[in-house]
Amino acid sequence: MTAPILPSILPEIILVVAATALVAVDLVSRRRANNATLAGIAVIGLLLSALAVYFNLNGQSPRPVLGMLAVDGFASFLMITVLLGMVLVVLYSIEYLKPYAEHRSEFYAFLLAVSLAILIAVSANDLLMVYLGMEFVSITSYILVGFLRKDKRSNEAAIKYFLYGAVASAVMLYGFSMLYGITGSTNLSAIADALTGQTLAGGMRWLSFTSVVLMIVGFGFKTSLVPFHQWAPDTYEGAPSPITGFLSTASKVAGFALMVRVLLVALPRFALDWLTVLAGVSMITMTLGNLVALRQGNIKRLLAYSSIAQAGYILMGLVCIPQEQFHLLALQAFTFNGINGILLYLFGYVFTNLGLFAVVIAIENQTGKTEIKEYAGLVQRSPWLAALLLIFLLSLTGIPPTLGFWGKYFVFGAAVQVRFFVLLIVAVINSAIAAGYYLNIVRYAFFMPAEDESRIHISPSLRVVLAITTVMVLGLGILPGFLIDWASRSAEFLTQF
Amino acid sequence: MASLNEWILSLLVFIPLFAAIVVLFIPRENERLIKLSSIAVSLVPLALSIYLMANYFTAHLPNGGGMQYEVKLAWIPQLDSYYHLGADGLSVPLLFLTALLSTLGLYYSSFTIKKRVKEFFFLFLLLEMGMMGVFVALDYILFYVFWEIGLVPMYFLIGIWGQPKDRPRYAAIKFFIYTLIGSVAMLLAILAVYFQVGTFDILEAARLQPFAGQIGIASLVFWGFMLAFMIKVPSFPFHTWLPDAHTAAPTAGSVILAGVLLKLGAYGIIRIVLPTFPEAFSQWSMVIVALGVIGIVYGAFICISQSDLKRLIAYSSVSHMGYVMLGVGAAGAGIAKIAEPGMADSMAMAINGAVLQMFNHGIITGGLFFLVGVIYERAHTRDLSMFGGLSAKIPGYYAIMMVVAFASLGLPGLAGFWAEFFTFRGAFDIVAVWAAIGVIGIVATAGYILYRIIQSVFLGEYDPHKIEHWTDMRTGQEGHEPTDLAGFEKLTLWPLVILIFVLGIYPTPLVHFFNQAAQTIINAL
Amino acid sequence: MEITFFHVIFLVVAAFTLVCALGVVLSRNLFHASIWLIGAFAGVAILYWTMEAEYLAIAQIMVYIGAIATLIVFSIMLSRGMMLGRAPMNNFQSGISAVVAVLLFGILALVLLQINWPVVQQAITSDQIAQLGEALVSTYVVPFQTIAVLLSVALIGAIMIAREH
Amino acid sequence: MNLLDLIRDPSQIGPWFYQTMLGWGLQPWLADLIGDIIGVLVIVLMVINSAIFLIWLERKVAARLQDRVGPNRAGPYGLLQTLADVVKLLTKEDITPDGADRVSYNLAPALMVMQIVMVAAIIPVASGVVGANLSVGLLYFVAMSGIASIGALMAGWASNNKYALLGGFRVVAQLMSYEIPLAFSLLAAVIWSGTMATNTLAVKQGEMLFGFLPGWNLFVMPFAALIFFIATLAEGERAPFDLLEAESEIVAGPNIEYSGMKFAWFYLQFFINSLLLSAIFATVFLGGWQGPFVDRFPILGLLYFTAKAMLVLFGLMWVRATYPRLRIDQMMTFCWKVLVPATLVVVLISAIGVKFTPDRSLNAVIISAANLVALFVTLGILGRTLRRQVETRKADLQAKIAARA
Amino acid sequence: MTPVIPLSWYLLLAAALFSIGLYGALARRNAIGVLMGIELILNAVNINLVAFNRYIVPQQVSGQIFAIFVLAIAAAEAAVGLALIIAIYRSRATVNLDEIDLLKG
Repeated sequence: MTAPILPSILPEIILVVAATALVAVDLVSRRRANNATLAGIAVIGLLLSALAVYFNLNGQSPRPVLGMLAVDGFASFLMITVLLGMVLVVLYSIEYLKPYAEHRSEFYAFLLAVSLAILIAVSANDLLMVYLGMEFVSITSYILVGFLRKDKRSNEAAIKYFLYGAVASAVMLYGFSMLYGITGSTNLSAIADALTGQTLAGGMRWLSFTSVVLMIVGFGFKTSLVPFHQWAPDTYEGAPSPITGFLSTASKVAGFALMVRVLLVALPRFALDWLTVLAGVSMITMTLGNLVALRQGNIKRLLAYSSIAQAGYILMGLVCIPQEQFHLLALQAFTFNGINGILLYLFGYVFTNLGLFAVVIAIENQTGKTEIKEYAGLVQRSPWLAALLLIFLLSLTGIPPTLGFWGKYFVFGAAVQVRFFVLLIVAVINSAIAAGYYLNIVRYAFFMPAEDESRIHISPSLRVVLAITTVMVLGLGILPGFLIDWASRSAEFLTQF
Repeated sequence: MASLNEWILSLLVFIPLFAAIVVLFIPRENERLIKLSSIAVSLVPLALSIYLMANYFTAHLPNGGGMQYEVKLAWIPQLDSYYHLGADGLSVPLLFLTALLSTLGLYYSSFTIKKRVKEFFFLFLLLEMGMMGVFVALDYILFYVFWEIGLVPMYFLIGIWGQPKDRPRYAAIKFFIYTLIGSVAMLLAILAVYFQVGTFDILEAARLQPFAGQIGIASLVFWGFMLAFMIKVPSFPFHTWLPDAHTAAPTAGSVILAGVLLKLGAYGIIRIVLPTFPEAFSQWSMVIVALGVIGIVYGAFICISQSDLKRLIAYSSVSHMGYVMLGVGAAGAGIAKIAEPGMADSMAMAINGAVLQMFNHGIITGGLFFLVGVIYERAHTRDLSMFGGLSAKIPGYYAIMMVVAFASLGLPGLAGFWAEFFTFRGAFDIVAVWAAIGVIGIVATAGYILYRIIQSVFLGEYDPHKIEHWTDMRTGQEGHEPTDLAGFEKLTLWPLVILIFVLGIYPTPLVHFFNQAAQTIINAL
Repeated sequence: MEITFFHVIFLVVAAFTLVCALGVVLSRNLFHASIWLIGAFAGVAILYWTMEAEYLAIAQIMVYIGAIATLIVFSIMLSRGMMLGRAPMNNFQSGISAVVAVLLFGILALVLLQINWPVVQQAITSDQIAQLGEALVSTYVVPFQTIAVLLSVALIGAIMIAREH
Repeated sequence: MNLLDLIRDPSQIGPWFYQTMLGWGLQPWLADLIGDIIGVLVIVLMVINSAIFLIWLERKVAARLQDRVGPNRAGPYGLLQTLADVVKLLTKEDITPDGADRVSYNLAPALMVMQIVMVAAIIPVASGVVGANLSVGLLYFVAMSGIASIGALMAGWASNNKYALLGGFRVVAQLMSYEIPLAFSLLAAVIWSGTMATNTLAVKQGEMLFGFLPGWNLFVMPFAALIFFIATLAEGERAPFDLLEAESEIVAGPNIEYSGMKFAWFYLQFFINSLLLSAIFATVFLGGWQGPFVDRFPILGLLYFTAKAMLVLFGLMWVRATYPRLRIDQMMTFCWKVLVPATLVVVLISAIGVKFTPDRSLNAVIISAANLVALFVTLGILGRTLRRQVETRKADLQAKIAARA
Repeated sequence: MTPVIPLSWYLLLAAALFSIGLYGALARRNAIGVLMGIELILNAVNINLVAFNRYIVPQQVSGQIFAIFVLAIAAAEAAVGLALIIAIYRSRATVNLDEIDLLKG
């Protein structure tokens, strides 16, 4: 129990130090600090943190930190995913921030803060930390979304996000408080233990159901599940594009991590409740997200709906955990246990979407617009960009050999394994619908003539992002062995403390 | 040559990829180099596939055929998935077909494709890689990956180089989504098989007979695979993407689409579904037979009413692929009665017919689409009512068209005959009534070939006012009279014509290939 | 159950709190709503007191009334113009929301009343403030540090966003 | 228990009265209730009536400091002047301005007075003589001062007057800002004493350091005391921080529109606030009711306490009469850039100092020394910065003059 | 002192506060109005937490700690939220949510 605390939270400490350093550098330097310098500090901080995450578990067993945080494989996998993803977000921001002279250092510092928040969220092992992590992510996100305070759209995006988020988290919290009352504890494992020990009769049973539903509201908001998704399109459209990239990836990772851990570690007793609810939510989410995405004209909005739909697929992994593995809560590696599907899916989704947003930002930097119309003739304006766009879109569609395929493969696998046929049929139909609107972008980019034939300039930092994401999406798509290995072993470690 | 034999399949798959990458790095302005290099490199797989045919024929067929040239390397060991390639009598000829049609397509396109040349050749080579891969993959995951790789280039070939009036974007997306639904269903089926037998090895899975005795779940999985393959074939009622896609695609695209891509589906049925789910196949075989026969008859009758030459040929593909379905379905229907004397032979016959039909249809329809391209490049229209009396104007074209069209009709002595003969010969023994109905299709085929193609295009009076401008493909000039085949067109068509004759007169070697494979499959049932 | 003096106090405070809460959501004037809100906060603070959570009661006054309510009132004043319009305060879905809220309360009440809670009848003897303080720097040190960072972030962010140009 | 005993130790009055009531046959809860009500009444009356005296005192002191006579007509030394003022205010017309928000307009003064009375509840005037020796006493005090800003804000808003509104804004800005150094300097003392309860704080300061030095927090942490004193000036809305009612700028702050009795309430709040702040200062830093012989005669504590509080109050008045008003930006800058960092240092010193050695006396010396060092460092930095600012300003002006010439 | 008031009274009160707050959060047009509703919900949560702490696990302080954190987070959230509201008011002179409609859903 008395594991050394400081080494275990070293990744978090590094981020705090880096964020402080960012602000300090800006304060100390006589002129405003160089944009690239700031970004450099941020990137170094993130990478060091990722390194610390790696060494945290390297050769050591999973362990709790005072019962509050869980240093385990599940958390580490998502932490590294998020930290690498955030490196890309920082790289995006370099170019994007050029017109905004002030508050640059704060912007990077907030990116680090939100990474810190996600690290905490993905490893939260206590209802208090769950709430804290989620709110930390949310509050920092509100600020980042509203960062362009002179921009009406950014304001509006932030306020909508804020109001939805605040209501959802408050409702979720009410659920938490009920759970605390039922079990007398806030520690996830202690909750699970208390629940197994009790015979929940009558009202108690109903109250737990209510609290589970209320909690799903909160998680559903964070992961933009239908019907808690309304904020997503507006917020995605209005937010600064790097932040939209962040919201649709890292932020979502946090939401899913929280949901998986709380439901799986604390509430296996109520599995029947939440499995049923979430299965329905999953189907509605993917269908509605995809159908509405078909009608979008703005790429950021489209990606918002696409990310809603993707959340539906990811949820499949949680819904389709094989019963026999579930009851023992010993997820076996190298099987389709749903959780490794979620991990792989999230990993693939994060890097694919970040790559896609790099393309979106490159075009936005050039044209100032995010309408799909602007993509007409992209292949003439920048063949490489068009090709990458295609790769990322195919990855989102789930076409091999891309990274996106493996995630889908594993969640579908989990669903096949538990023979959840209704869900599978809905998922298959949705894959086709999704292909429809992803290909619509491809149609513009490749088939339509360009109105403006000027070549698209891609800044060096964006080139780096594109290179990294492409290597990940294609490289790990063709040779996913290492990743699958890692994810499966990580899923195995989602254990109780 | 031992080491070559070991790696030949990998080479077949990856040389096109290599060529594609080479093309990617040639500046787009240098069109000549792009064309030359891609054609030149694509000759290598062609040569290799010929060598493969010869080698297999001489070395392996006499020794019982079976899977040869196997390679099994760890790919994703965590998933029990291997880089497992292999070829048998079923796939070797199809590899040759792929290589041949790809090379011809590339060659033909190097003269006719004018815009976005680099992308075209890149995508075409990528497509070739995907098709080759499907024919040699012996691992489900690998199979699926190659299956999907073929999807994307075809989508672009249709969408970018299609004629605007044919709604290529619509056709492309329709093609993509149809195929995608099928392939996702297949993915789920693959996973289901994996959970049952714990391996992704296609042969191993077939040996272990997943879901034996569980007809309910087996049927589901069976239909998962069948959905994918039937969409690709395309079998009635999943055929609606095909006419659109064919009409819109550029000539070489249509050739590959009809010549090879459709065969992927049929190949999948024979390679995977039939051996792995004999029980379910037997259960549902009558549905497949029925769909095949409906496809034959329906396709043929639709053809008669078409006014667009290319669309007509597209529908003829639906009809012809119906024979394949009929043959396979008949074989499936025979499973239940396999113990009856002569039944195994009939089944083998039906499968032989189906596979022969695949191969021959590849050559014949490939030729037909080339021919449509030839006339379209000249007249810029495919409307049958605009033609007439061309036999006198362009006799060379007429002659070749006659050969290919009659082969399509199934005229004895030409390639198409044997396939139909074997199919019906096998099917009559097993599903006599349906086979009899299928014969109506043959009659209708004769109708549209003779009446719609030969008569309305070539016979009758030539009216110079119908089409004002004819392009001379030799010089690229506009003229008022149609001109006969240019050199490159001849070069493209003659190999096919020769093959049609050769296979029509002496199909025995090819039948050897297929028969061995069919026997192996049936013996394993 | 015998009704004692404490029950009466509780009922009075609870009624006060609920009336204030209703005032918050029903008042047609935003400024009045904020005053109602302060009342509700104060009522809740007294309720904490009745549960012997003195520290929390004070923290409630300090944070909710002293900080949050002040901030809210402050923002209402800064955006004074918005209150001059006579437009309705509620949106189109207020009817449905009311039904939802009433139903929700009904369900919760029904469920809660059925439950026989495993209540531990025990007087609080230890020094709760000391206990709280120790807990914050031992078991809860990680969340404590986290919220320190969170508050700084929120502070900087709020200033950055709300600053005049 | 005889009367003399009760006078000697006034903290026994409460329990004695309670026992007496029980003797009359009252229910315990009823006795509790009656005792509480009487206690509340006593505090309220004492507090409110003390204002009458305070106002006179303030005017008198200010006058003396400015070399004037001050009130001298009504009664001896003008002692009855305030009473006359009260009568005047009571009889004045109670005006509610047009367009005012009636609810808030009437609620605001009540809130102000309520806040002040509630703070009074935690002041221990003699050993054990305290309205409520809350375990969270000082926190309670800080929390209550938050309510004052709400009252002022309400008044400012409800008056429908732009000066009032501006005054309201200023109140919030100032009070909230200065609440931080106020609370943190108290925190330093709390850390040292290990309690937040006011009476217990006073008790703790009764210990003698090294056996002879009174352990008042003023000696242990002079810098914290200084910061608290400055913050008190701001919280009490006194010069040099009386921007809330700066006549020359916003006429009279949030209460500009008030007249009659409602105005009197604001007036009341202002003076009592100063008294209570002084009392808190006396309690936290000056040992409260501690003094010689309090253990034998607790009643002496009342005397000591009053004396100490009055001393502090006199200090407040002195500052008010002496220093000119700051500009609002200067005031805010001073708070955020000087006081807040300084209090953080002070809190840190206390937190570290407490842990040093097992000997409390030694720790006290260490903390004290550190406090003084921090004080001088702060003053040094402040002085240098100010000097530099003055010089730049001077140079600017000279340059301007030169340019004009 | 042992508690005399039944736990369910507190819980019912909290439930009522929660419902009222939810109604406010859903029904208000005005962003600040929504925020007030949210604060009511959070208060309901805190009542729950403190009550459970007092009645179910009186020897611990976990519920109170949780409530303190909720309090602190509520403050941070309100600060950021109001900053956003002020920013949007500056640019549009309204905080009515149905008038904030540049981004169409």
